[in-house]
Amino acid sequence: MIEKLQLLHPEIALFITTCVVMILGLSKSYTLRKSCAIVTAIGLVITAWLGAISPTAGDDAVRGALFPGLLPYAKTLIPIVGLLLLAMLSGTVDRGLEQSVSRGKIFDPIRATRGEFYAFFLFSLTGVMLCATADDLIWLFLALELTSLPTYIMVAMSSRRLRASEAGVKYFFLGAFGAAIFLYGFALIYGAFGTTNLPEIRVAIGAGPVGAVGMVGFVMAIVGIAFKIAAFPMHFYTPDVYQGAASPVSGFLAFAPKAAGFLALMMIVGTIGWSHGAGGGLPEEIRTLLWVMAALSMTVGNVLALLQTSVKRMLAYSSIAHSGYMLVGLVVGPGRSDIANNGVAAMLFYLLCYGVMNVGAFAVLASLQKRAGEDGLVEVDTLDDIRGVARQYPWLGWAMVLSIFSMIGFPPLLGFWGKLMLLTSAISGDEIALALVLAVNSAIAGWYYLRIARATWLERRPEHMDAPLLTPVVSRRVVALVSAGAVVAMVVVIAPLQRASARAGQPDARPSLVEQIDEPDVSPEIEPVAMRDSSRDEG
Amino acid sequence: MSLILLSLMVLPLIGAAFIAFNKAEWAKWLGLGWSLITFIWSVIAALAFFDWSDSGSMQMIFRREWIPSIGVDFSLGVDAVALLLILLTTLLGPICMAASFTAINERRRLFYASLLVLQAAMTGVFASRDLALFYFCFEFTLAPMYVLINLYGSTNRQAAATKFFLYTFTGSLIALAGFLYTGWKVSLWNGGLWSFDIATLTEYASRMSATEQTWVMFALLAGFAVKVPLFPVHTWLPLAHTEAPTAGSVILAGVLLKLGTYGIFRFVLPFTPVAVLQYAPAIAILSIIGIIYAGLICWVQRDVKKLVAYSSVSHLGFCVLGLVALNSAGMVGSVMYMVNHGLSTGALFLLIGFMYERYHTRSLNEVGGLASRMPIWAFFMVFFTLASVGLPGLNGFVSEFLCMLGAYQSGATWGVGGTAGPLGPWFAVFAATGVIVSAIYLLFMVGRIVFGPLQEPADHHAHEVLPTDLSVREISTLAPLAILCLVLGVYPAPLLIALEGPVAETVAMYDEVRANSAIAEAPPTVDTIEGESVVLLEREDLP
Amino acid sequence: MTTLELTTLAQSGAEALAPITLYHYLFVSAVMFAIGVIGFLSRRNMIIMFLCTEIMFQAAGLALIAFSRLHFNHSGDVFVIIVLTVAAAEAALALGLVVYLFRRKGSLDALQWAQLSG
Amino acid sequence: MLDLLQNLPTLTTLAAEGADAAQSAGMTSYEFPGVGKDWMGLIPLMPLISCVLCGLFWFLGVKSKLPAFTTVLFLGVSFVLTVAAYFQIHPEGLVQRVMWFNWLALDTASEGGGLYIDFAFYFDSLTILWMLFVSGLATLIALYASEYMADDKGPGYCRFFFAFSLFVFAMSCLVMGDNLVLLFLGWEGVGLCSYLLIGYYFKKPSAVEAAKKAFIMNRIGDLGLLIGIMMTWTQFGSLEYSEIFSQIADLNASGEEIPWAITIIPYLFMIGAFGKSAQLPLYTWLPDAMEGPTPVSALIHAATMVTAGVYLIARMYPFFVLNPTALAIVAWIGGLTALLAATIGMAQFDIKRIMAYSTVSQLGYMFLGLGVLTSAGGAFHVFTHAFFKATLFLCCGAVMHGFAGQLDLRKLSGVMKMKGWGIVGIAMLVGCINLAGLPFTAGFFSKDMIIAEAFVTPGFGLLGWIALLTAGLTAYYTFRVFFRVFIGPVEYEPGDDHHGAEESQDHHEEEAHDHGHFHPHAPGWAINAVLAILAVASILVAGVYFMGDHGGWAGSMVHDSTAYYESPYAAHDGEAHGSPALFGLDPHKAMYYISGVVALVGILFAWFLHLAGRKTAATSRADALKVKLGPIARAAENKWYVDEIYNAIIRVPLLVASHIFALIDKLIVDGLVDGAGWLPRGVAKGLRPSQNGIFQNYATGMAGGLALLLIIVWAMSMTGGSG
Repeated sequence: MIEKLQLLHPEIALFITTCVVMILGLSKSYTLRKSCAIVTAIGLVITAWLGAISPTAGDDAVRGALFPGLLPYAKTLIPIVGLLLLAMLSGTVDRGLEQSVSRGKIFDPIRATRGEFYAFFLFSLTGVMLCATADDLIWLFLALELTSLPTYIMVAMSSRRLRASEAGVKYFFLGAFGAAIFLYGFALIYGAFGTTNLPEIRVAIGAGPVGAVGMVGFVMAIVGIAFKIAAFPMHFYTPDVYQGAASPVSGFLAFAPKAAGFLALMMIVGTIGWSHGAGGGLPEEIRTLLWVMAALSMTVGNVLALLQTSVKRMLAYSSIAHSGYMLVGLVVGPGRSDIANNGVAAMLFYLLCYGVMNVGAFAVLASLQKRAGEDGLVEVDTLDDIRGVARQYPWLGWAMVLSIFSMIGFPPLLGFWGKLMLLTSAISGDEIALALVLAVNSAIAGWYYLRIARATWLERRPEHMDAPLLTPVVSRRVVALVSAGAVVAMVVVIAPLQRASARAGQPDARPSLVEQIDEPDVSPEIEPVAMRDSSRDEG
Repeated sequence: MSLILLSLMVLPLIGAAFIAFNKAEWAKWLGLGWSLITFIWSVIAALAFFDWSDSGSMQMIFRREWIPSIGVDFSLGVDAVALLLILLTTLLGPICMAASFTAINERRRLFYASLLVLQAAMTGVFASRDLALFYFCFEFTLAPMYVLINLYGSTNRQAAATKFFLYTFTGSLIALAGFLYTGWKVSLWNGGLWSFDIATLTEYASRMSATEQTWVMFALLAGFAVKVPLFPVHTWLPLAHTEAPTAGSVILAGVLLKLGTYGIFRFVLPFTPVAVLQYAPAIAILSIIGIIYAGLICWVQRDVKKLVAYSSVSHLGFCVLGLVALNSAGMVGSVMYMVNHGLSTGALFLLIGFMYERYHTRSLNEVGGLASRMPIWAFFMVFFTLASVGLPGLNGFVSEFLCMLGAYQSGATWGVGGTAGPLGPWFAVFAATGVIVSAIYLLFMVGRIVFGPLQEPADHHAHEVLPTDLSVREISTLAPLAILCLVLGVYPAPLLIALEGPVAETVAMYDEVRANSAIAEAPPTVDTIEGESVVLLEREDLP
Repeated sequence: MTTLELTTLAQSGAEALAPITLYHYLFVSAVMFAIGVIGFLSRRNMIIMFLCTEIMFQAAGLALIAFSRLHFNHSGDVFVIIVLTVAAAEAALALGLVVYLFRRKGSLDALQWAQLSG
Repeated sequence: MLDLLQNLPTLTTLAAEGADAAQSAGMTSYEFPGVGKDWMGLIPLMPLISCVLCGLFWFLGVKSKLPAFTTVLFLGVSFVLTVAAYFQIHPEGLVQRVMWFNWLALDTASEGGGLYIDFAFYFDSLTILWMLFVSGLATLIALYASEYMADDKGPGYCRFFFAFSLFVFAMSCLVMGDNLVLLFLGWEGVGLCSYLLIGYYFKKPSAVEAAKKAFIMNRIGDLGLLIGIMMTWTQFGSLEYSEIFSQIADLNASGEEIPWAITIIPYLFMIGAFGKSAQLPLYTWLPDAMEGPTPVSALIHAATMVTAGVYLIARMYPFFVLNPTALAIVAWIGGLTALLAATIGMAQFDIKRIMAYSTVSQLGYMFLGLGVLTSAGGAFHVFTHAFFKATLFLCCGAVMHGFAGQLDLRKLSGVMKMKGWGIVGIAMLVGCINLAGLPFTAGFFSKDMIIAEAFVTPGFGLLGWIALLTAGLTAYYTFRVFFRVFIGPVEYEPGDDHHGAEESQDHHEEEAHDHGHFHPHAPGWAINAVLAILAVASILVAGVYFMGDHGGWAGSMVHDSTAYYESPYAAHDGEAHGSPALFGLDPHKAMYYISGVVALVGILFAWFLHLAGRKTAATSRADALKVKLGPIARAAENKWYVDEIYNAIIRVPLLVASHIFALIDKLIVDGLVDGAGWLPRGVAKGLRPSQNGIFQNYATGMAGGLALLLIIVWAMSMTGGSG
């Protein structure tokens, strides 16, 4: 068992960092306080390194895991995108406090939130990473909650404006509601199969039918987790929360919980397995469920984004749509080993793409602020606010344009290749209709993305508007440029990235029933099997 | 490994970067210079490094692995068709640059850089031997064009740009789905290996069953027919043309529309022969409707740019008609048509742009009889109109005649001169009425705008300086086009022979398909079954 | 379609007792879940709403315990403990949030928070 | 005579009869052309060089008469070469081919053949016949134009001669082209030049309109020709005359049934010919074409281009004789056009228009001739007509030139009596007697051949009478012009513009100032010389009727070419092949007398109505007659309202259709696209309330969504899912 601990090295590293940061944030020394971000970054780098060397397919430690190759990919990807997010998030909180401290006010640890903010951030990332390691429903539940709980607070504390509070309220309550749903689903799954261990459940299911309780459980679990990825029908909160939270936090929300949700879904759906029916694939019900969720998420997200004037709301809706795209990969499943046919790999790869381009777009927004009456300086939000940014701040403008065009799926940018993989996998998985829905949705999305790109790049600032100002946090600008650069540059090294995602998306393909006998300590397993048999007889 | 094609793609990009980081005042000179260099280099390449006697095979090959996991290569190469269209692209480059010297006064760097980037992308489209690369370039052309229309167009430019972008983008996404489906099927027959190599795809794609081919064909047409544009998916074009700046219109008419016909030639025809054979008459009917319908619409347009835009719809109907005739005459004519339309319609847009620069109107109700004011302009206008009308001796005729002859012969097997094919005399007869229609609207246009009593916009006399005739710069943009129109009209024989090579392969392929379908009417060939069984085995064999 | 065989507690040892079957537990659990959902949807006080989510959590907990008993393993029990812990954390969070919100708006009416929309 | 009338043709019987006759007598052997002398290739090159030079002068801004003399020189050389070619070809009846270069090449090896279209020239006696008068007249008319257009010296002058030379080049290609595509090149080329030259005074809206009309109506015909060419290619796998003719000869020799496709081809060519040669129903462009400068009218719209249709049919005669129905249609269209145009011509007042209608009418004769199997007669009439009609036009032009654009015969009188107008008057008279067909003129003989042939060919008797009637009408309207304008009391009123051109502002004022004391300026040496030469030539042409033994020299020229067809009913002098005699005489002899009389009667009428007792220019006895005729006269004056009818039944519906299409395009085709574009937005508007900001509603949505998905899954498992 002890060798399984190495699976958690990255998380442990992150946890240590978290503790350090939490304490540092309370320090009286400004320098130490300020070092929170640096320490976090160092922690993330170490985590990424640890993640990169974590066990992969073939190692004993991951024997029997659903996706034995997933760890290195997920645990490198998450800290790295985390680094970008960190750079974007820095300077979000405590700015007023620090100003007053520098004016001579005595530092009061009670009022300082910096350390907590970074700690929450790291906790959340830890949760995301744990999702990748989880091979048990309990673990999965914990990991998901660990991802979510800190984000509730981050949203509420991200800004002093009322809208941040509102976002926090909505996020928290609806999040709890969603958590209850998937928790109930988990309970039913456990009830149906008598174990919380995912590989065991998978063995129990084999290629046979799931059973009614299990089916309801899976549906509730999937739908509940859909809250994390902001997919239909749990998408409602997304625009309000993204708009209300400060832009960096919105950017964070668009990645971390989504990554956690997708990893969790990967586990859940992977447990069911893509080997049902004549031609392989998910059981028809689950396939339909995911199909509907994917199609509706894309459509609802893209369609509602059309009407928006707030860039953040547009990006929020687009986040719903992107979840829909990624769900396509789950519907298809790993297919054959080939990268081009592997939907899960496509999903994981797209997650990376989305993380990068999404950070780019939000970082640009986070880098700009405007003067607004009583509120003083507030972040930019509407299209009008960012009109003509490219003329004033060419680099930021280009960063926005590149990120947005990448989100459109415009070749040769990163998003195109992500979408290409999703499409190839969907088509080779015989999900032609879904591929077409995806294609048409990409076109619809083009409409509002173009509005953003056009506003930043080609249009002039309206006469009556003041020019937007830069926020004093340099790192946000840097991260905008880095993301935009990555959107271009990663295309060059796309082959290894895709290979990595393919390895990660490759499920453990042991013939389940044979291995089942080898599996130790599964004595109570006979019963659920029998139970399922009898229920089948009854039905 | 030949770096020539790569250099033709990269040169404009370097130029664009150069422009972006230099003074705005220099932008136009840099743009012109750079595109001239590219043009000259492309001519040298075409003359010195292309073996015209072997025009049917891919030459100047360049290949690098890009994304080996899904079989995407950075693979370039041209045959005569592609090379010809690349030459057209590089030719129109400097012409567009020079034509914009006085028209563009704002954000010049972006303008000229966009033109160069666009040129690189278009070159890439024609030079790609890899489907993914092709698609990437194909899509990428949208961005610079979007910028050109959106920033430098006239009043309604934003709507036009958005419509242009989204319409063609939607179409090409569906085409992408079709491509990927083909790719997937081919991967099944290719030992499970994905490949986007066009040659490989061409080799295997026609093994798809008839139903599959039909769907794939429609998907591909969704992308290419919009681009052509074929009736009834043409409505973005008049809007985009009307709003685009002159250079944009020239490129749009000159090259971008050809991406559609080139796509049909390169992909639809070889990938889905069975479906094409079945649906060619339907496509031809759409082309013919387009020819006549758009032609008649031209007649009642009062915006001269819109008129020419609709005429493009009408003209490209011939081009598609020639393609689906599926014989040498039709296809060679069609390829010639691509080039010729680019020359003559491009020139017409230039001329209209020059007029617009002087009068700030394009309405036939407001200007007229400009021959009295600008005789040189009038000369060119009449000249290119005649080229457009298809006057023998000028370029338009050769291609139009061959397209119609191709359609006529196609299937007219009762005579010595007939060939096998899906069309027949009636198609040519109806298409030929387009010849009358084109005479009606183009002469109507010339009669209004060039001839007749001089009429200038009412407010124009307020200006002290009356509009002058074309400057040397403007003439030098038109003269090369005029000369080419004449040369291609009088002595197209070498080109026709060169185009025969690439076309012959497709023709031969169709002969084979016809022969096969004559033998057995069972579309799922043995290969299909074998291929799929192989896959199933592999699925089970997974570790 | 019935799905679970009636595996009663009586069968598992206590024959004399009234037959409280798994279904009873599950039924209670489901009813609790439903009450939680309905309460969440219908009540406007945010504290009550939070309690409703807690009821939903506990409904799941009840189901887990019942199943745990059914399957003769402790995974469900462990799960319940974990759930309780998380619920406690969530409650703490909720409390803090509710106080914070009350300070900002002076009300706990859920309808007060509807500025962001569209 | 009655038996002729009773012989009313029904096309079917004729076709049936003709078919046997035709096939038995059709061309059964054909010799491939030999290689011609290189210098013969210079014939078309000369006008091309001249064209390029004029274009160069244009760009250089030459403001002298240089372009005119360049043109005259080169065209003259071309003419001389043509004469030389005549002596090369004609005496031995050779057929030769001269190659320039390969124009279109398509090696369709996989399809069993190649499309090779050469820029090559085909010389046989028919080509030479045409080229002789084309290049000859072109040279003369260019000389004439050098003076006529002198007021436009500068860009306009260069442009004129540019188009003029280009025309001659195109006409050479049309006539001498070795294949149908080259013919088509020439065909469209002459159409273009016609367009450019009609629209020469481009500031005049009517000129622009006329030019456009000419081009478009021609295009309608061209469509037929084009389809005919494609049909020919499909049928024969070649477009070269030699190949086609040899295949037809083989076909005839083999005696096999003629493929249906071959019998279609004549109809298609016919449409082209009708368009180019202004026959019913496509004739209305030609009178309007008189908006162009007069030399243009003379050369293009009287002597040469409009005979291209005749040439086409003559060239393709082997096709036509295979399809008697087609020939009958040609004959009837020709005859009816002749009559219709003559009736309109009688009622016009613009002398140039009268000449234009007479051209249409005479062209009708030529078609009639071809239709009644006398290609020789048709060709001969083309030849004679070219000379006398050019003369007539040039005289009209001289008048127009001298009287500031005045063409109304009511405003001019006694021109011949004015100083310096003698040669014009005499030339006019020569032209008129030719046109009227007074005995022993060229026009008399050529027209005679046709009418006689119409009478003797079974089924065409009625056409013969129509032709005869038309001959009378022709004599009347011809001499109406002569009597009103050239003789009678001296009176004139200048026209209100100069050559019909709108000159620059100051020029206008000058002219207006001049109006008070206008002096007509008599033609100068060039015009006079040209008119004199032409008048003499017109008379001398009559002589060629007596040369050779196949219906005159022209007949012998035709005889040596593929256009020749031995009509089974042909009425050669003295030896009627069993055809009905006219009044007991050989038909030709009879016709000499009849048509001579008819012509004289016509002239007499003209004299009575328009000269005798006329005191002023404006009035004559005809006025009274006109009143009596009432609506008929008015309708004739208004060209039988044909233009209006065409406008109403073709142009207007097409225009309406275009507007409707434009509307459909905007509303429906584009509307659907926009609708598709707005659909997502509509959906969004419907969905938007779900995002109303109240998070309990969101929770409801989530719960509802969950329920929905559960229901879906449940429904699926009920309907046979795996769970």
